[in-house]
Amino acid sequence: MKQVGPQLKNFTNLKFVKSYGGVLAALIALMVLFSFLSPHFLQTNNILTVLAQVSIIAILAYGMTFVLMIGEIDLSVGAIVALCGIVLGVMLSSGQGAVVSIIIVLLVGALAGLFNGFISAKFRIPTFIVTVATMGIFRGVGYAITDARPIQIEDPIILFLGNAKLFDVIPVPVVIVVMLLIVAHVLLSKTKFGRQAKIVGGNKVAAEYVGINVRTLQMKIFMITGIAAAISSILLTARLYSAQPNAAGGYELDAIAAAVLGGTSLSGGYGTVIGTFIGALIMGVINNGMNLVGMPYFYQQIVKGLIIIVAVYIDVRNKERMLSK
Amino acid sequence: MKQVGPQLKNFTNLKFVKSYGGVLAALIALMVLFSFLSPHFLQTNNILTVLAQVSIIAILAYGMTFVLMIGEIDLSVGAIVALCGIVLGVMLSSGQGAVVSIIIVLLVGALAGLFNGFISAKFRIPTFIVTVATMGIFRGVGYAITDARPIQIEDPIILFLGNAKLFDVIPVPVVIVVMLLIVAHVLLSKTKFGRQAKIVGGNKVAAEYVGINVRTLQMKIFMITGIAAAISSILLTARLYSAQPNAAGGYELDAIAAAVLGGTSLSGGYGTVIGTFIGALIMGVINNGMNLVGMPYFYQQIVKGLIIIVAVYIDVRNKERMLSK
Amino acid sequence: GCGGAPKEEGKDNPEEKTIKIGASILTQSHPFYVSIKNALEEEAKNQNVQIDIAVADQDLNRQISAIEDFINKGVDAIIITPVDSDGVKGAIMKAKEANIPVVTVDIKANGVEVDSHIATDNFSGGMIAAEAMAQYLEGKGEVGLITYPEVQSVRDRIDGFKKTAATHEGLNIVTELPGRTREEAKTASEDMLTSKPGLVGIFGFGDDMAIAATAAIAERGSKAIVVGFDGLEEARKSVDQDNAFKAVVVQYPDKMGSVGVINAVKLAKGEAVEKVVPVTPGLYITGKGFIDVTVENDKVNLTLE
Amino acid sequence: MSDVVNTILEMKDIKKVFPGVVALAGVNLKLDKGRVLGLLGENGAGKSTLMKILAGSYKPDGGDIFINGEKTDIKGVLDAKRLGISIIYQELSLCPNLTVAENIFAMNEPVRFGLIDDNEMNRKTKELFEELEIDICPTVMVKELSISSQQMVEIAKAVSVKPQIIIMDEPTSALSSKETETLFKIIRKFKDEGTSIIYISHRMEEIFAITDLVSVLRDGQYIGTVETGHTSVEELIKMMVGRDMDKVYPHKDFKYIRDEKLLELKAYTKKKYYHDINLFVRPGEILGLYGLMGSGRTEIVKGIFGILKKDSGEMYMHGKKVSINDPFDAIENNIAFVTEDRKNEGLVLTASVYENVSMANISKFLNRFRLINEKQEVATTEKHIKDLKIKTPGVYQTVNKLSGGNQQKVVLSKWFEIEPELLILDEPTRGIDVGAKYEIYKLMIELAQRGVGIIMISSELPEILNVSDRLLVINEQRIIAELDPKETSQEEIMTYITRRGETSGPSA
Ligand SMILES: Nc1ncnc2c1ncn2[C@@H]1O[C@H](COP(=O)(O)OP(=O)(O)OP(=O)(O)O)[C@@H](O)[C@H]1O
Ligand SMILES: Nc1ncnc2c1ncn2[C@@H]1O[C@H](COP(=O)(O)OP(=O)(O)OP(=O)(O)O)[C@@H](O)[C@H]1O
Ligand SMILES: [Mg+2]
Ligand SMILES: [Mg+2]
Repeated sequence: MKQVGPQLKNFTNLKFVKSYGGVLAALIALMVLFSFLSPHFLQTNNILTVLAQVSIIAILAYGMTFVLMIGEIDLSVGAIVALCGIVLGVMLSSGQGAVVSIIIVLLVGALAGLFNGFISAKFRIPTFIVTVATMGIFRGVGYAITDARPIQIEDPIILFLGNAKLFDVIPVPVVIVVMLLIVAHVLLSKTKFGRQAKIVGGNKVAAEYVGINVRTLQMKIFMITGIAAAISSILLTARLYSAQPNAAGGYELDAIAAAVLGGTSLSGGYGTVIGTFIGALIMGVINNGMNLVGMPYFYQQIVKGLIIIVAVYIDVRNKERMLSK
Repeated sequence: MKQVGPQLKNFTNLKFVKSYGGVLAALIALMVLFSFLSPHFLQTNNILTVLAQVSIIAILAYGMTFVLMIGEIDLSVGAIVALCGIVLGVMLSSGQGAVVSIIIVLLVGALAGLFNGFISAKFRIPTFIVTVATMGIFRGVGYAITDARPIQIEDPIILFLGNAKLFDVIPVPVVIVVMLLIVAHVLLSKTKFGRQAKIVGGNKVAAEYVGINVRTLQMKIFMITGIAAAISSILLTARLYSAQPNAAGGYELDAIAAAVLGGTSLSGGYGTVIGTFIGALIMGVINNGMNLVGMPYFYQQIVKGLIIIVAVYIDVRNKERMLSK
Repeated sequence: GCGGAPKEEGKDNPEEKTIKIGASILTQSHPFYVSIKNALEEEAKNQNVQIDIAVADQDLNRQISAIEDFINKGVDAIIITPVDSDGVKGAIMKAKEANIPVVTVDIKANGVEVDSHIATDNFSGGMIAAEAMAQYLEGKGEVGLITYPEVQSVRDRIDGFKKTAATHEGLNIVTELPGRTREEAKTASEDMLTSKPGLVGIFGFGDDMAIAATAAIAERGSKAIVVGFDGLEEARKSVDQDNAFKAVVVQYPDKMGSVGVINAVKLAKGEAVEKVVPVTPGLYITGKGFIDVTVENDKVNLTLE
Repeated sequence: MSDVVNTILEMKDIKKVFPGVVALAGVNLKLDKGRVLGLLGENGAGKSTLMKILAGSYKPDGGDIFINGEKTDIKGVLDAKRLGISIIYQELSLCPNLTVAENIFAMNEPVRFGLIDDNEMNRKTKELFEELEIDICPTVMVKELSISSQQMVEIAKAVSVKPQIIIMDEPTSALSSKETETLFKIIRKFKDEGTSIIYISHRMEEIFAITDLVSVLRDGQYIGTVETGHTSVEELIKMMVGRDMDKVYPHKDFKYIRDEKLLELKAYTKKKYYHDINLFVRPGEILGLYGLMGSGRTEIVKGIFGILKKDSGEMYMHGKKVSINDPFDAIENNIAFVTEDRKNEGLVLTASVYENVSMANISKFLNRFRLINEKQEVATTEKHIKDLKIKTPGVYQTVNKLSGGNQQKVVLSKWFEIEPELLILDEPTRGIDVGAKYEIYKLMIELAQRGVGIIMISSELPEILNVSDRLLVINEQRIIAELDPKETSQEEIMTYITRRGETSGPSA
């Protein structure tokens, strides 16, 4: 925990506002708006619920931030979540303990990510295509394993991870998502590995010329995304009390949207995990707020789309203003 | 028709093989494979069916090729198809004639595209995000219009466009898809407009330096994609004898995959409509072939993913070989 | 502890406030669920209660989030058409913790007891479809299925169909292709007719699929017949016409929706309701409309003539 | 009166402010018809900014522009084009995905029946190239050309529209002497036809060879204009830097070349790139590589660095055989490589100055928890900024906002930072002003004195003759001669290259 010190002080200084000002402004604006529209919104309980709801997408989005950082994309993360969930279900129902099962699931996630990374790096196929393809493959494998049937989960440890509350207040997923936030933030912005990712995202040739093995790095990055998806799948499976082969459909787009809302560039070279977390919160607040207000679904879709556009615009404009100072 | 002459001769010379060799090889390999696996595959009737089935994705993919050419992306085309279909249904059932309805639908498609192009160009928001957002918006609007109910179509002209056969053999959608192929190909590779798109995709700074108004061009390109989606929606609506608000879900990814299979670069600057058409055929042949063989659904997903990877790999390797000669 | 806070609030003055119901429905993109949704809204108006409808878009996680949001908002009762029987358990438990009554409609919840379940039996419905198909085909011939295996209710229908089909020796299921939308179903039907020229029947798991199959058959000039499921207006009209679509298993989304609201309101007022309200599917056939059908001891009793 | 007629362009009191930087603080410029005006100034003085304003790609924050005595408002690049202003930007701006001809005729394509006439376009390009004596195939893709060829395409593109004013922003920084000659021929030809030219360069001999007048900028200020015939290098340098600089090349007072081989290549070969390369570098030695465009100098050093991996041959460091398969191996062996193409191979344009400086050596900046010590990074970067006089508002500035010469200095800092044993420099002073060049030479000599071996590629003969201790001449991907820079002359080197060209021509 000690090494976290240096950047925690960022929270109090101007750099923090500078880096996250736009997206934070958007988040706060939304929260103010919804607290006017619904008396239930600002209750502690509801805020914690939003955090717990957001945890699954947020963890996926942390992983996505790494891939986007190197200028690549991973559309298969939703499918990896589903596949990992199924593996967890199969392991548990075949009598394995929770710890062993979790290790295996993390391994499966890492392998799925490695597969993406390897195929794209080795055969020089755009990651968009590789992961569109593996999206089908991983989902197909997940369906095939259980013949598309869900598997019920009764393991207390797994259920604890997804549903319990610490001190009867703080949902365990919230604790996990915050811990992972710190780990991922340090990894991306404070380690050699993270810096290399940024360099690769900025200029692949220059990265190679300073001795970075771009292909190996890409494989590692996709493994991180896979592991993030695996962790996500454990929380989701617990939350659903079952492993669902059709779970997490379209979550890849939500994860990407969260990262981009948080200021991560789709073309690589820019991005922060903290921004991504705030982005995920924005998405969660939108969903929760509109549900509380009782907005009809069609309009929810429309409003959500509009809010995403406005939020990204605030961030883009804010960055430009900051630069021009 | 006269101006089509010059590039038609490409069909017979080496340049054609050079440009499309990899993807053509993949298509032929697949066709040989399936003709061994199913006696029904190579029947004229089935080939025409595949072409008709493919027409909807192919037309979308033509439009997508233009967007990808300038280094942007449009994830909202599926939603535009659904929205346009609904508009068509509403127009027809409110007693408008087919011609008026078609014009209005094309206009709606163009406007939807313009909205994408305008928002992204004007506010400098990545098109990935804008179109993820408008995907929700357009679908939401479509649902809201009919309250999620399909609208039956009985107009003979519309049904003719989607279902009739010329000389009792060639499906009308096939004729349309081939005609649009020629138009789109000429537009992209033979006109100043297409050249500007290529310049923008190759180097945005250089494009500005030679006096191209990148923003205006981007808006026009998104309008083209929107119009392609509108045309696609007419054929789809006719094919389904009804306007379906949930139609064309996920078609954006199929369209992108078709374009990339056909050699279009996701980062802009490279791409041909003919390649895209071949890419769409590959996708259609995979779907049809596996259906004919009666492969179970889960395995279809897996196999489709693998085939996409292999096909793109063949194309990538082929291009490298061509360059090193 | 803290979890109890909203329940007090929700229960404050039930007599004074208008009752608030939260409903989470599986999807909005199938006409069947649109009908349920409309019935919910209509009945809520009749009962003079407020209803919020959240659409899960077939995403269980989204459904659970919506239920959590209903709990936080302090609704008086929750109606769910579950995305998945097993997976919805956690959310229902949360509602129960908050003392909010839960009604399930169309699909049941496993592993947790709800206050009322308005049941359609998809499995029996599948059996009825198979029996109708068998009788039209005189018990023999090659049949194809259009499926959507990711969805529980569809799996149940297909399983029921297969079970009854197996009792007719001459009836063979020779192909099963996915068709999740009308478009996919049409492609699937075309490809079925190409690869199995001897096909005499297609079962579509929903109205869209049956209508798509009917169109494909007409275009091909095939002799095959179609049996469908859901039986909303468009499908019944098509059955009435002279085409391949011969019979459709009919569910009653209107009835299910309105009973759901009625029971939810009663529960919110603290009144007793039936734990299970069975809604048996009907059968609608060409030339006759609705006919009598019963399912007893795994046997379907119906006569077409 | 005649003065008014002859003055084709006048810029008055032009101002331009960027975030944190006043790029131009009221600059004047006057250009006469049919003359070549040199524009001089240190890196970051504002030359390119002024030219971009003239070309319509920047909007000025103040000032007026007069063309043929008429006040003109240049709102965009199209306005500038219409006024007959044509520009070769400092940074290459071609489309890699288009052919040479397509680039030259971008937005200007010949059309038949509303469609682009490719044959006509290729034919016209061929004609243009014949007229300009450029030897490049019009139908080849630009991404397949070397930088120097791309630069020639840029030049051809700029002159193809027959403009009345041509701006050339460091056109020769990527050219070798032979192509520079071609360029000068082109300039003279257009000048004779009455075209006016603004010529920016940091190479003094070029300024004296081609310009009629020279205007000087310093820190965004206009310093003055002098006639080339009536000035001297010393005077121009004084105008540029604001103080006297007695010499351009530092003295190599005490040479310290150890008599051992730091690096030795034996029969290094890669098919199609370099053949039978035998060379060595001693600690403390500066080895110059000279050759014409396309001679393969870059390929040889890319071979050493593991980018264009050899097919056969051996490499020794300190007499020990080493195998270098990629840049990582090279860096492990303490080799650094400043590439010639800073934009594509050297910089992460979207990253900050300090991230660029530390990127080759990030391991040095880790604290005991293996986390990056940003403070140390910043401090180190600030030292480099001081040493090389990098003009930037701060270490956090993104590199794409720096002037070309300052970007080059960032690349140099990056590699100086790893404290290599062997430093390879491919055109290291490209785009760098005289003052900074001096600093760089001094740094090179300091490194050499500490025992570092240096390989330097340069297309500037005076530079290579003054700085290197030993000189290898490269032609057609082979070493053809080894010379002592003290003993040889420009003429001797050129005869080697051309003689070789004549004799080997038919046999190759
Ligand atoms: N887009 C920009 N944003 C911010 N600052 C800029 C931008 N472009 C140039 N500058 C700054 O303006 C100043 C002038 O830059 P300019 O490119 O005109 O210099 P130059 O004289 O051409 O130098 P060089 O000889 O290195 O090419 C520099 O300090 C540079 O950092
Ligand atoms: N990426 C590439 N693809 C194909 N050919 C290339 C590539 N890079 C360089 N070449 C070719 O290799 C040859 C030598 O390249 P290059 O011009 O870089 O050598 P050089 O001696 O360093 O010259 P200079 O640095 O003056 O340009 C040229 O003919 C060039 O066209
Ligand atoms: Mg400059
Ligand atoms: Mg070179």
